[in-house]
Amino acid sequence: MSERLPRPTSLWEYANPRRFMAFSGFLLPFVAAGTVAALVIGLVWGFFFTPDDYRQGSTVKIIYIHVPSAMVAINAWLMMLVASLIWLIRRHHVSALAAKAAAPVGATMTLIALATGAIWGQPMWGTWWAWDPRLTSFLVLFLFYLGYMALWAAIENDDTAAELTSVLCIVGSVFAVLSRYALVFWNQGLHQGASLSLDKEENVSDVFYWPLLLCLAGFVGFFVLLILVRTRTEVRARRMRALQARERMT
Amino acid sequence: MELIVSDLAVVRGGMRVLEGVNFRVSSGTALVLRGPNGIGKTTLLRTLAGLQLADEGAVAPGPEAMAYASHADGNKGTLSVSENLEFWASLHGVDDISVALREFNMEALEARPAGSLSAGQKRRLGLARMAVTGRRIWLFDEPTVSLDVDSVALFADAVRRHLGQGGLAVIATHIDLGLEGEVLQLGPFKAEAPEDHHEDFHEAFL
Amino acid sequence: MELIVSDLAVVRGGMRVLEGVNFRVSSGTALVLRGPNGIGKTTLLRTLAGLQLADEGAVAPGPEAMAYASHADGNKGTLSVSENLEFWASLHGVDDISVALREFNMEALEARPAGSLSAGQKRRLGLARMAVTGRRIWLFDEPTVSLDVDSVALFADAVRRHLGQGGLAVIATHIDLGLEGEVLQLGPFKAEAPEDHHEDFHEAFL
Amino acid sequence: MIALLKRDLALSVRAGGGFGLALAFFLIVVTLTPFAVGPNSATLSTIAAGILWLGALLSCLLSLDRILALDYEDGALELLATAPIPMEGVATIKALAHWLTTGLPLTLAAPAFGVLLNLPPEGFLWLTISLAIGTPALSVVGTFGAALTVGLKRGGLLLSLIVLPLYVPTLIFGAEVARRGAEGMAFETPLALLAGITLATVALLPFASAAAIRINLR
Amino acid sequence: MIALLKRDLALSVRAGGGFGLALAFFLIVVTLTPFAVGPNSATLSTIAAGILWLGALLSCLLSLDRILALDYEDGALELLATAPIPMEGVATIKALAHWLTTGLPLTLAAPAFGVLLNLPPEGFLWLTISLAIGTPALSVVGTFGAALTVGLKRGGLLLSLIVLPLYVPTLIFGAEVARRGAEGMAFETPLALLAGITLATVALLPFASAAAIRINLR
Amino acid sequence: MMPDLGKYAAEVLSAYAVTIALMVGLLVISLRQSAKTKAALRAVEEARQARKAGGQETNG
Ligand code: HEM
Ligand SMILES: Nc1ncnc2c1ncn2[C@@H]1O[C@H](COP(=O)(O)OP(=O)(O)OP(=O)(O)O)[C@@H](O)[C@H]1O
Ligand SMILES: Nc1ncnc2c1ncn2[C@@H]1O[C@H](COP(=O)(O)OP(=O)(O)OP(=O)(O)O)[C@@H](O)[C@H]1O
Ligand SMILES: [Mg+2]
Ligand SMILES: [Mg+2]
Repeated sequence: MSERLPRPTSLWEYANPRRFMAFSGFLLPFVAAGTVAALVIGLVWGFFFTPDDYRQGSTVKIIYIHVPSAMVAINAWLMMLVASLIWLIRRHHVSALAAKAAAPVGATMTLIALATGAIWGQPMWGTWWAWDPRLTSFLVLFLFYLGYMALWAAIENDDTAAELTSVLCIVGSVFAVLSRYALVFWNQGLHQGASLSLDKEENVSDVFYWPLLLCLAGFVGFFVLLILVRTRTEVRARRMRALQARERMT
Repeated sequence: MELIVSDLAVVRGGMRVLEGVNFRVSSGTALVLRGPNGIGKTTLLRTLAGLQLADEGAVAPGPEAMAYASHADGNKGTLSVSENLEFWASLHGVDDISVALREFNMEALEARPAGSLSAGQKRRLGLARMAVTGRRIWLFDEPTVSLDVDSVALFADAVRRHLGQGGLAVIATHIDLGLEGEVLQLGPFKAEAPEDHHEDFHEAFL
Repeated sequence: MELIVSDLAVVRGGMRVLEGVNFRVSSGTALVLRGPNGIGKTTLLRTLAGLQLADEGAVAPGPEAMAYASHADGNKGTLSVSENLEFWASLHGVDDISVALREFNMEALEARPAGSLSAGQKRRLGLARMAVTGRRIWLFDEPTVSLDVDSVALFADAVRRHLGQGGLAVIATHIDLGLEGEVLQLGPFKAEAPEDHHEDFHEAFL
Repeated sequence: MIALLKRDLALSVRAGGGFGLALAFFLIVVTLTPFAVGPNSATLSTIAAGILWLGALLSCLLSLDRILALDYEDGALELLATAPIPMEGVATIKALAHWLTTGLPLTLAAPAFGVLLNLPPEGFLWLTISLAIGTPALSVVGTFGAALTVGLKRGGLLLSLIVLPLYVPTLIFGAEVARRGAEGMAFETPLALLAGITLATVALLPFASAAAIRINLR
Repeated sequence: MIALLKRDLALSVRAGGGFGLALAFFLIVVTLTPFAVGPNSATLSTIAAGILWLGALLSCLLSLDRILALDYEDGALELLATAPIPMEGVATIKALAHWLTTGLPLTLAAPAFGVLLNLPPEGFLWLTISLAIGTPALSVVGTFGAALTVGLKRGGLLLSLIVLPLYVPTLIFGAEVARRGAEGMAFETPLALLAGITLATVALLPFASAAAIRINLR
Repeated sequence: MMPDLGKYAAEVLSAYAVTIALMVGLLVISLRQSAKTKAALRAVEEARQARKAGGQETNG
């Protein structure tokens, strides 16, 4: 796997497992370094060097983990959806494996958002949990992650699993959006609206803004890093199974 | 009418098992597939029947001309023998099940629930289903498992009659059916383990 | 040691299928059961194994001397070949599975999950289980289904070795195993349809 | 297609076919609820509509694995795939048969069970209507889940895990209609949304189910 | 016997073995309840203990058909019957394995789910204790039901139907302990009764299960 | 060094602790799996290479 490859002529060629391994191997250290830097600086800045909020007190510091993890959790599902579509349409095995690799990361992020939110809710709303639409749709998202992972785990044949989980991911996405609207209809919530929008009026005050952005970058980096590592693992495992199957044949 | 298989490659569990399979079976003849366990007989038949896609090559005519009898018979234990047959017949737009019952000597069992049949009787019911599909090409996967000698003869007769009416049949089996017809040994078509082409890695991880 | 079946009657689905079955098999010999589909071979073997009660008659010795290999192998697809065998071995208080693995040529497959074996290999695993029961009397119900010629020979060898060590075997099969041993045709023992005894009415509703 | 529907219905009313089991399960869940939450009748009547919907959903769920798994195991599904009838048709008929044997009886029986839970009198009509409109979606979505898991042995629990999150919108709107109906509030919006979900799933999901079945048979 | 227990545990944690599915199902039932009965937190906290018990019971129920059916289908149960180990032992081990893979994780996870339903803080301890004492009975009774239905194809729904009435006493006392615990009332009597039921079923039911298995194999 | 977290110290600290535990846990699991499959794949490839070399010797 170490010899030189011809230059890729199209973006899709990165979906070749070998090229993916080469490219991701090259990328990994940079992503790791960037992630560590962003996370450490962002969290340290946020935790040690930002003032308390006049209403929320020191709990405002939870925002530096809560918001990034929530955002990554949602976008991880989006990434799985895209990867599933690529697999179904262009049949690139690596994208199916990337979707598989993303699920546990997304689920963990969802769990982090839920846990930090719950911990934050106790002082702010006086309760760990309320059936607020945003909170609830996160719980539902968590359920989707669980079902998706369970389906991957239950099917033995790799290609069948890839196909079926892709179908589930697409149908599930539609239902996730539906659930979100159903939930908004069902109960009006406690949770604050968007505070990180581009139009500055609604944004959190500037003291919190920059460290939050850094943390966000850190979490995204963490996500990318783990996707790379886990997809590489999946590619290797896949190759190993293929080799073993071939041995069986001969 | 002719069944033409050209340059067919079939996959199972993500691996090619057979490749370069070429044969023709013409109206009125039967082809017997032979080969050791695991060579890919079942896989080949499933590909012919259109249940899985060919990795390469072509089969003509398409699946709509084929009737496939797999290991499993697909009959419902709580329905009677004739109800089972009638169901398949009406799915295929065939009206009459009495011929099928007669050919496979199931007339006495007609009203029995299929679940109470012995292994061999169940098998006969599964085979009788082929006669109500109204299709020209019959594909059998080890049709004689758990049949006794008389029933094997009965089966051979039914196939012969089908051939006589211009049908054709492809039968995978380990035993001798007493059917005249060509024999195809699948051994020589066993797929080569792919070499370590670096280009191949991108699709099959090999 | 001897297996003595005296005047046995066996029932299936509430009906007697065989009656008046008498035979003896002595140490070192095998008995092959033959008969058309539905005559009651499976039922007889299950009765010998103690899985169902005899309607009449007796079997000596009792089920604790018998190891029974039915149609189904009872192996778990997610456990490896050796885990499967070790489980049965430890249930029967046997320590060593290496002999069984060797006899059925499973050594190369030892670490493979049982679910990934081909039909014939699965069957061999099911048969290898018999060798880790440590029991003297082996009962087989169509042991060679889906085995190719080589594996059938392997099976015959294993049975022969068992017989050589003073064991005995009863085998129901439709094919020729290449095993020396007596053959028992079950046809003559087919149960008569009971007559309309009014006294019997309260017993069997017949 | 009619032949398939007739066969499926015949199978489910024959011995061991499971017709009526969903109803019985529903009855049991409804009966157990007061044991679990206590017999206070005010509490019960607040939660009655919800529990009835939840019970209907769960008993629907429990019969899902019969939709396709039996046919898969005995090989009939493969044979259906080679028969001259599109897989989408098979998926639709299977869902329809499931609804006729579970959703419909549940809908008809729900008012009777409502009595057990002190459902307010105004609630009966809207409970029935919401179930009548919502249960077809449960069957269709369930068929999709069954199609995804049909290759798996005893996939029942996994099937539930996959299907339940997909039931969320139907459950929310269905229970909302029933609850608002019982409390005399406006329920047009959730009713319209419920009907919309049912129509959309019935129209679109059979394609996904058929694709999943084909993949599983491959 | 130890070999059997080890095998069963190994099977359930291997891929496709379904360990964790019961827990996920529990989570889903708990999540769906508010969708059905509405988000009002006062209502939820009244019914929390009951719903948690009901959810635990249902997720236990759904995994019952794996206890024996898989072994029956692949022939392992027949072979176990001919092995030198009493059928009562098999029934006990199967129930134990089921409890270790469902009842125990459910018990440990229940407090976390209690948060979702606004269970009053005093309730957590007694919910856990009541589940710890009660779930073994659920497994043993469930094994009995599984033994009764083991010969049937996809007998899942029938199994539920047979088992649910047998679960009633356990559910009543278990939920009662949890509810009274949550409300700070005296709960010694139901607790004693719950423990009594568990002890009695554990001691006696395996004999009935063994008999049922033997009859079904015949 | 430690900022004064006031009366919410427990909440803030436990939120950070949970997050770090989950993230580090996932990272460790991923890395461990990665190392394992890497080693396993290498073993398989080497065995294959060895067999190939051996096979060629007997052939030639
Ligand atoms: C278990 C409880 C909670 C969950 C599941 C949760 C979930 C979420 C989600 C999904 C987002 C949206 C991220 C995005 O899309 O941008 C978010 C953002 C946010 N949450 Fe929470 N949350 C919870 C509790 C809380 C609490 C108690 C507070 C504070 C009082 C809080 C404050 C915020 C803030 C300030 C944002 C940023 C809003 C934005 O930029 O969009 N959350 N949370
Ligand atoms: N589920 C599966 N996953 C992976 N490989 C499989 C699977 N089933 C079968 N195979 C492999 O595919 C190959 C072809 O199997 P197939 O069932 O077509 O063989 P066959 O010729 O029908 O054998 P038999 O005579 O035993 O029925 C075998 O080498 C087998 O090991
Ligand atoms: N579940 C059942 N209920 C009622 N009758 C049955 C049942 N199973 C089998 N039978 C009947 O019992 C008789 C004996 O069946 P058995 O399976 O013992 O036959 P067999 O000799 O093993 O046949 P084969 O060679 O086909 O395996 C048959 O006539 C059959 O019809
Ligand atoms: Mg085959
Ligand atoms: Mg038999």
